[in-house]
Amino acid sequence: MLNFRGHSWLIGGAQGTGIERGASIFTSALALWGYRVFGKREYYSNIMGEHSYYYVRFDERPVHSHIERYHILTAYDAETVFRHSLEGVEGAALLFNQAHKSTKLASIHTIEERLAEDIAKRLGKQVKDVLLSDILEEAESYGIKVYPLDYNEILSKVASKTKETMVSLARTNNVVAVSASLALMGYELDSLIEAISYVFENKKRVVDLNAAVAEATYEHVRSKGYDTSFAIKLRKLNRNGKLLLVNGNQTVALGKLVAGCRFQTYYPITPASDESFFLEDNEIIDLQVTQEDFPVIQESKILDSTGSIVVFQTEDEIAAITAATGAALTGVRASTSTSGPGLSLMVEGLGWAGMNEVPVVVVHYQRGGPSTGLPTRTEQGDLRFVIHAGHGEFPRVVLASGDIEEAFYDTIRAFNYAEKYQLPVILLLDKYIANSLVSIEKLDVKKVKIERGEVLSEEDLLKLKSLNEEYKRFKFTETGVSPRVFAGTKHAVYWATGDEHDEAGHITEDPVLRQKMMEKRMSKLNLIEKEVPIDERAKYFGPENPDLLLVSWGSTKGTILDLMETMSKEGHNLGFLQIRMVHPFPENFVSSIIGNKKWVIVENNYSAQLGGLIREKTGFVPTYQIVKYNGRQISLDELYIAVKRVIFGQAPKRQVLTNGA
Amino acid sequence: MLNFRGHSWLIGGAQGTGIERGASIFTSALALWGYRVFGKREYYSNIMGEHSYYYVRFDERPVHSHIERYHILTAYDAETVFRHSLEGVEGAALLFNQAHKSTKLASIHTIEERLAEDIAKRLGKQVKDVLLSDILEEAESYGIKVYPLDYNEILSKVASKTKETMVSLARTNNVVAVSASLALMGYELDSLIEAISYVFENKKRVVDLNAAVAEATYEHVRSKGYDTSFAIKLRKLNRNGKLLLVNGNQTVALGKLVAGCRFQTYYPITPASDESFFLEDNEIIDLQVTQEDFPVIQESKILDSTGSIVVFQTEDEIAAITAATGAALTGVRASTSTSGPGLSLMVEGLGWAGMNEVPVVVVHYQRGGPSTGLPTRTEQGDLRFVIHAGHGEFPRVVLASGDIEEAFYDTIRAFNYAEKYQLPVILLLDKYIANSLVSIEKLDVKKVKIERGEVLSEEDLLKLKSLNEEYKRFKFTETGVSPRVFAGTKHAVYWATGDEHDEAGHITEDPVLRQKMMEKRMSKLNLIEKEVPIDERAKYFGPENPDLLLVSWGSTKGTILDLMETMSKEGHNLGFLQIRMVHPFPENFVSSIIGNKKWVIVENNYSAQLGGLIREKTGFVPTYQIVKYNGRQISLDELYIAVKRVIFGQAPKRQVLTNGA
Amino acid sequence: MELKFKLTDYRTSVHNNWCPGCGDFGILSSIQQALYELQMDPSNVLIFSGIGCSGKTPHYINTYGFHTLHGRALPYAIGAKLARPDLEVIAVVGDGDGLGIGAGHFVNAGRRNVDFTVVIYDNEVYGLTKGQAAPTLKLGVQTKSLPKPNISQAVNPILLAYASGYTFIARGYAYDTNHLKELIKQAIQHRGSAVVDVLQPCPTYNDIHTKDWYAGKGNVDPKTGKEIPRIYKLENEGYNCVITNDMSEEEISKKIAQMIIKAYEWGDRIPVGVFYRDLRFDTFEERLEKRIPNYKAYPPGKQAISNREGYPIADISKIVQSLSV
Amino acid sequence: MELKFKLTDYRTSVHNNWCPGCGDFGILSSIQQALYELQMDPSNVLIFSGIGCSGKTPHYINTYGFHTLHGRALPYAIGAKLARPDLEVIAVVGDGDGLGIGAGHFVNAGRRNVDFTVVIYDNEVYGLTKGQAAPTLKLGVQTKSLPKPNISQAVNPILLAYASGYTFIARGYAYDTNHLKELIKQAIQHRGSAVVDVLQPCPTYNDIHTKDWYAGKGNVDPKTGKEIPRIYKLENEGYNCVITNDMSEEEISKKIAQMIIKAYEWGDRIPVGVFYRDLRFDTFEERLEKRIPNYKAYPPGKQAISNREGYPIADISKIVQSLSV
Ligand SMILES: Cc1ncc(C[n+]2csc(CCOP(=O)(O)OP(=O)(O)O)c2C)c(N)n1
Ligand SMILES: Cc1ncc(C[n+]2csc(CCOP(=O)(O)OP(=O)(O)O)c2C)c(N)n1
Ligand code: SF4
Ligand code: SF4
Ligand SMILES: [Mg+2]
Ligand SMILES: [Mg+2]
Repeated sequence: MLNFRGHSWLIGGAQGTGIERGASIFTSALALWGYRVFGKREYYSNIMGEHSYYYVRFDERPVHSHIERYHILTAYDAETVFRHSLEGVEGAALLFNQAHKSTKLASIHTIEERLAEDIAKRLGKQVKDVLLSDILEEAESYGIKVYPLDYNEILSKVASKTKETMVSLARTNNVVAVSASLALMGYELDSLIEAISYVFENKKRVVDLNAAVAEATYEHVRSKGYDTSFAIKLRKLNRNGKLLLVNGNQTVALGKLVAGCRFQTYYPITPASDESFFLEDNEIIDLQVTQEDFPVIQESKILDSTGSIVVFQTEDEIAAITAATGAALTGVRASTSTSGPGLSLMVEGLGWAGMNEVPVVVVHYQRGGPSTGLPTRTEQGDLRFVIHAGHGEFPRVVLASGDIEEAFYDTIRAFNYAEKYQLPVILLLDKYIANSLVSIEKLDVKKVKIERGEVLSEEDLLKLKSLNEEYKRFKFTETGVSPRVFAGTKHAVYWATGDEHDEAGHITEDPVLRQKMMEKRMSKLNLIEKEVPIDERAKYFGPENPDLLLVSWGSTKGTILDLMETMSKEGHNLGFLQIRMVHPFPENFVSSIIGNKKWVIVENNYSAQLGGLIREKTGFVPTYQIVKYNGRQISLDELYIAVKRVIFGQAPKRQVLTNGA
Repeated sequence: MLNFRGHSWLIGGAQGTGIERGASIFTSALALWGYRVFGKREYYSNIMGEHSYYYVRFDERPVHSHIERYHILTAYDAETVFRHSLEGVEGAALLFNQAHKSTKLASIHTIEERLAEDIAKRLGKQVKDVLLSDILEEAESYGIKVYPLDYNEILSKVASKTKETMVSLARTNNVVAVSASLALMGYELDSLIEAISYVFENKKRVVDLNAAVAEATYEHVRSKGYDTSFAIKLRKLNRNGKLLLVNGNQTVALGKLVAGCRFQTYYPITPASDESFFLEDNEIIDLQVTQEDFPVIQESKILDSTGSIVVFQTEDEIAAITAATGAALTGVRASTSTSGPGLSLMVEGLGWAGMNEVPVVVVHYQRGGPSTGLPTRTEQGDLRFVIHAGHGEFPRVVLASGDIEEAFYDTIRAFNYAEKYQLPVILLLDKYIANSLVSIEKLDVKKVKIERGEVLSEEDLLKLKSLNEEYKRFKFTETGVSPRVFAGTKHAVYWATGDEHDEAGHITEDPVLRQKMMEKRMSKLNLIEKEVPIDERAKYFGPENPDLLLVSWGSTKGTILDLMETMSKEGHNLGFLQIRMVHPFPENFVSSIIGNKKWVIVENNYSAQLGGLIREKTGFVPTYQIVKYNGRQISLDELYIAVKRVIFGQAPKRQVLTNGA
Repeated sequence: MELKFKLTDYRTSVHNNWCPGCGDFGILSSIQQALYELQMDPSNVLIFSGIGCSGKTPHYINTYGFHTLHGRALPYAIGAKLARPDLEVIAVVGDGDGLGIGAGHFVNAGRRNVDFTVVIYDNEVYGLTKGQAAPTLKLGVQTKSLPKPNISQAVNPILLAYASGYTFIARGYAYDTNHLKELIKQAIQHRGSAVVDVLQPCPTYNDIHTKDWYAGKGNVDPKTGKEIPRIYKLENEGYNCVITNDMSEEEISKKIAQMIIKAYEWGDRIPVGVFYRDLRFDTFEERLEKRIPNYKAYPPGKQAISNREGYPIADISKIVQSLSV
Repeated sequence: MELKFKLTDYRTSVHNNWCPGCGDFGILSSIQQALYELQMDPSNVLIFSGIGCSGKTPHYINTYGFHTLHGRALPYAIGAKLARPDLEVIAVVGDGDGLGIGAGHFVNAGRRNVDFTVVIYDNEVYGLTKGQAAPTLKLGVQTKSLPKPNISQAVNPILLAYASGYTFIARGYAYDTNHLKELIKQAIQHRGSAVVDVLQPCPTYNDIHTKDWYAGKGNVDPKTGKEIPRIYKLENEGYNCVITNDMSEEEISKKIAQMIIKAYEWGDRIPVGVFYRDLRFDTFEERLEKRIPNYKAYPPGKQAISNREGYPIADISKIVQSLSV
């Protein structure tokens, strides 16, 4: 099979027919037995009918990336078989609905012409002549084992047992597919039913129905003897405690709750808005406080109360960032989340926040661009854009999390940076992080403390007043940071304006003040370089003298780490430099790591944007580029091949990866 | 006096009291005598009352920049005297209204506190104690000659002659100021009256009144004997033909008319909108055509007709760029012009044009940022922003004109690039170019031909149809450029979408097509590098082996060229590398010029953005930086000092220039 | 009579991926039918859309089709129309698209009276992003896709169009394609800016205002015991609201008051048809023509700009002269 | 009674650079006077503005003042209000700012009924950019700053506010500060979104609707030969348009029809006063409170987020639990 740890499971079907639910049952079942999973979701910008699929890689130890070649493909529609059959490794299992055997390729309108032609070509046929059985044959010739299932028979049995109609049972095709694949691998039915209960939140009627389907499927698989014929078998692992199954939208939302974000604006957009929906679902927040924590607080209500987050759907993204900024002015930790076109609309608002030193956090999920682009596909195309977005020059922090777990901690840090340095912070993620699913052991809510920076209280202001001093929001200070006052605090007022301003916040065009204010604002970038620990800005993984250094940012991290493990078993020692704070750029550290190493830049975009940034900041030019821009994430298997080519001196300077369906 | 050719004249007064008109009379008068002029305008973001001033540098030979130290300052209000008196060179003349002698500094509310304090400090006094006479004394101690004028007496005479009231005559203070300064330099009254007629478009009543004011002023100056006491004297020069007096807003507008731009959208914003107003004033366009030019054209009306440009005021900048793009789809050359925040709002629209390969031209006048910033002041702060504006990656061209004249030709080229390469083009200018005034000999309307790129006509489409071929808007071709069809052309239809699309323009999420389309679009950047002559992309001025190489872009060009001339007389041979197309970047040429030279980057921004870009693209790091970001353009005199420090090894690596009032 | 264009000439072969039963199908075919009955040359028609399920429409119609940005269909369309006033320009917008993010353009377009047509796909939800509340969803309503009842009031498209200055305002129903087609034809033929708000059931996310509901579900006639369809036609009840130049202020006021009452009507009786037609205003293009006499005869999109040798033909010498001293 | 705050407590020492005679001065002092009479603690008041001459207002008022972006004052203001519902939030906008570039926010804010006040500086021109036509300038009018007569129709702020859902709609006149102050006070005290459209002469660019014109210039009473002021007060003519929950549909319709006639009135007689007050709707904050019971008592802007040692106090364990297998 493949050189990587673990196995790859793949399910596919039409949008709206339960692919995600199916994957959810599968991952839950595996987690229940203690397996670590990584799931990757692919779907069209469409509500119903287009092809959607889901990879799950699983292993006994943690996995951080997906593999495209499958070990088990379970398909309840014909399209999935046409699209994915030939991606299997030798010895893989392909489970399908035998009723589709004679389905014609040409009858499936959701398959792109280009793809249909390529499939036909691969089979040496014309599109009009291709049947599903043809592709099965081809798959078998690759050493893939084909398992026909009689969906009709399975569901008929359920129908007779439950009095459900066949039409309504069609909704459980996904459960048949999942159950069959689990049965094949020797997973226990009882555990599966437990997983089903979990996924359907113990709603008895639904759970019972789906359990019945699972049971019937198990019977069917057993009756055919499939369950004894497949090499890969699951076993119950010993594990302390449960596994948390989360995607990036969720870890960011959880990070916001923990960080104390209490105001979130959004305008619906894929793949950002699920974060906001999750927050809205959890708008009432449990608190853990003691009397000692708040000895003097007036709102002692806090002690027996809950907190809350207001999640506000705006009319557009301009309103989203400006409303979040308006809220932030009052001192609340405020944020907005968006993607692609949304950020393009936020540019002017970002500048106002920068000019007025307002801490506002923008979580930006990159997707395939430009323009509407590929709304549901992934890319890392916005690095330069977010660093330079906005006319004129103002400080900002741009963080790029490497994975779903890191996104949780980075979210909390984002608010800390925003408030300590009083500037907009952009947390740069992507669709891969947003929509992938990973099993993690725990989120450590005490790992990152809350740091709110300098804020003057009512009491501080009273003191000032008694000294006859006026509060100045933009006071010139040593550090460039001026103590904040939350708008609405007693004993003060202040002003803010997008125009250049004096210390009080009033408009000025005075060239001397202007220059000082520019320097005050921009100097905060130096302060960040001085104060933020380097491992929050960049991180090196690997031996001191690697055979080859990979440099990247964002969501490629998991894939690269998984690759390093595999390659080291083969005797190749890779190093990996992950840039976490892309702006301000950690140039000294990066220079010291790159030194005179041979290095490869790895990015999910066309122009190798980080490569350019590194050259701008350090002068180093990547020895090799590995890039991809077809809207699909670099997979572990294709990166393995590309890096091997580099190591063996067979790679061109630029390799463009092309995998993905 | 100073080392530079020519002299510097300065007029100041409150906004709304005729500063611009005054400067216009002055420059016209000088041009009438054959002098070459360069005028620079400074004003507040205010309608009435704040301080406004205008430098005019003039000489017998062309001048391309302003000098801050004045030879003649003519002030009809007290504020101007307080603000500018001490900027004079030795031997300079200061003309003022003697009634202001005992005006108190503290009484002038439009002077910023910071400035008032600095003035007082310079005079060794408290703000409350400073009188105008104090500053005059100080000026005299610098060797500046002070000329009191009795405005009241002058205007009283005019009043009695013309029956105008003194109140209404207050509007002619500017003419007194201008006339006095001209009288001082021995300029003839008759010529002045001719200039006045020109400026007031021969409107008899106004001309007569202003002529009377000029005459009375001349008498007054003569009566005081001032006209014999000042060293600088003007003379009538021999010149063939007239001089064209234009600002950058006008040359761009003229460029658009010549380029064939027939649709302009705008949303009012300083300093861009004057360009649109000028276009609207000239919305009906004379044509020069012959029967031979259009032998077959159906609209033969053209032969005896006029053309026109629709200038469309939109509700915002989002509508401005999208309406221009909508128009461009129909084949018309379409454009919009904006500044600062306007461009920030256009980002999403820019991406759609990039994705759909629509030729649309955006003229962007940079002003002091970030945010609302300094709406009426200059800066070069948006270089990186315009190169990277928009999520995702798409090709664009960014041009930066070096001066008012160059902007004319670049405007025409911008449309050619846009149509040949089917992409958005951004012409990057700034407030200095928009609002400065220069005398030029002529605009050569035949210098740049019109190149519309590949367009299919009705006939072409008929032919296609007869071959049973479908027209495909985004057809894959060798060059990456697909022949266009203007929407509305008979015998075709096509589609466009911001989503990734196939050749016909329909949505696709196919990874293979996606990759090909990305490559098709991005490859146009290579085509541009291949096809566009290098001198349209970067230009080197100076000897092969200069003592020092200055590298810059945009509006610093004139200043640097003027500096080279001055310095070469002093025996220092400077070289100047001007980057004209900042994207795609002319890296080979730039590398070849920089080579191993000692070089200075000169920019009107904080981060030396071009410096970073050069390092990113070529690896070269500037030996020195000269930057400025107080909202005022780098002046010839301060650049002279800064560059001398570099030459004499006395400069720090980064010099921040601070001049300007 | 032989017709030059067949109905199929307005269709494309693009795979349509709207949900089964979506009201969008009815709107699509009404537009195609209208173009067909008006025998419009597909090459003379430009259809602009924004982003949303509705935004996909142009891909299914065989005319020039532009699927633009979320909320921006109107300015794109207006730009094209002003460059080529001789072409037929239609903008189709979602309710979130046109009245939420696009509301600023919607209001400001109304003031201009450019001769084009706007069709609103009014399904009360954001379809393509999975069912959030659109600006037309009423306060407190909770469709199946919403976790909580809608927290905002609804905007009334008829009223907003009226306040914005549109000179033709109608409402249609997606499943009555015959009637809707007629409205779209009238809108296209109207000189000036026309809006057709289309009640569009979204079976996937809007389980409140469904096809059945519009058809009368739960609206039982106490006498007959039968369900009465909620939708009725204004024209069948003698309603007419055409405003002309020769009408008195008073007459106009009365008509408008009546129109507003109709605009509010909802629930058991929902009017469709033409709510408002104002014939007092010139189009934007006509106003442009007053400035540029040959604007329509020789519009921007048709002008020649260079001669045989490729040189510009604009003659700026008079302007240059006026700037020369 | 001793008042805690003096009128001067609402003034700043910032140099005011509006043109002499600008109507903005009247609006400024009406706002200050209103705050004074309501004895609002300056630290409890947040004033947001957009960009334009009007945008400079906050700098002249001694409260928290935010001079935001062109067209965006409303979302900034709403964000702040929702974070701190206990504060008084006012947004002042130019007519270009609020109804041109900001129209989308204006319309969508109306739907929410957030408890805040919007004041429109209605001078019919873009002041700060030198006199272009604002959306409130009427068709064909040519102010001295325009090269040609205005090519677009005007939007009627009263009508647009009504169509958008504002629950308090008034019009004031900049030079009648006493009356305007009262309107602003009522707007502030209204529970829900309130709009006050203020007729604001711009002596620099608008030479049509000048102070003199409003005062009656050219509007000669044929009987007396005297000029009759154009502006009159609605309340003086018994007009009242308060809508309450207990009114019948019919009653409401009548009231609204009447309101719309008043909204159109212009020329020789121009009404100012309260056009519309709708008491039927909860505020957005009240609706939020239904979801988050302690929202008003413990709003976002007042919540503690960390404990003594700086650790987060949010307890996500239940959520984590629900996601764990
Ligand atoms: C600027 C921007 N923001 C958000 C989106 C995401 N988005 C796509 S469709 C849509 C809403 C569509 O709703 P509606 O306009 O009602 O159209 P429908 O799908 O209901 O036809 C949104 C918010 C986008 N494409 N662009
Ligand atoms: C995004 C953006 N576009 C354009 C401008 C330029 N601008 C400044 S003020 C203004 C118009 C102001 O008019 P109005 O809103 O009517 O306010 P007024 O000055 O009349 O009070 C414009 C267009 C800007 N600041 N920001
Ligand atoms: S989601 Fe609704 S509007 Fe969109 S295609 Fe499906 S049914 Fe139609
Ligand atoms: S331009 Fe008009 S609105 Fe602006 S300050 Fe002057 S008078 Fe007032
Ligand atoms: Mg919708
Ligand atoms: Mg205005």
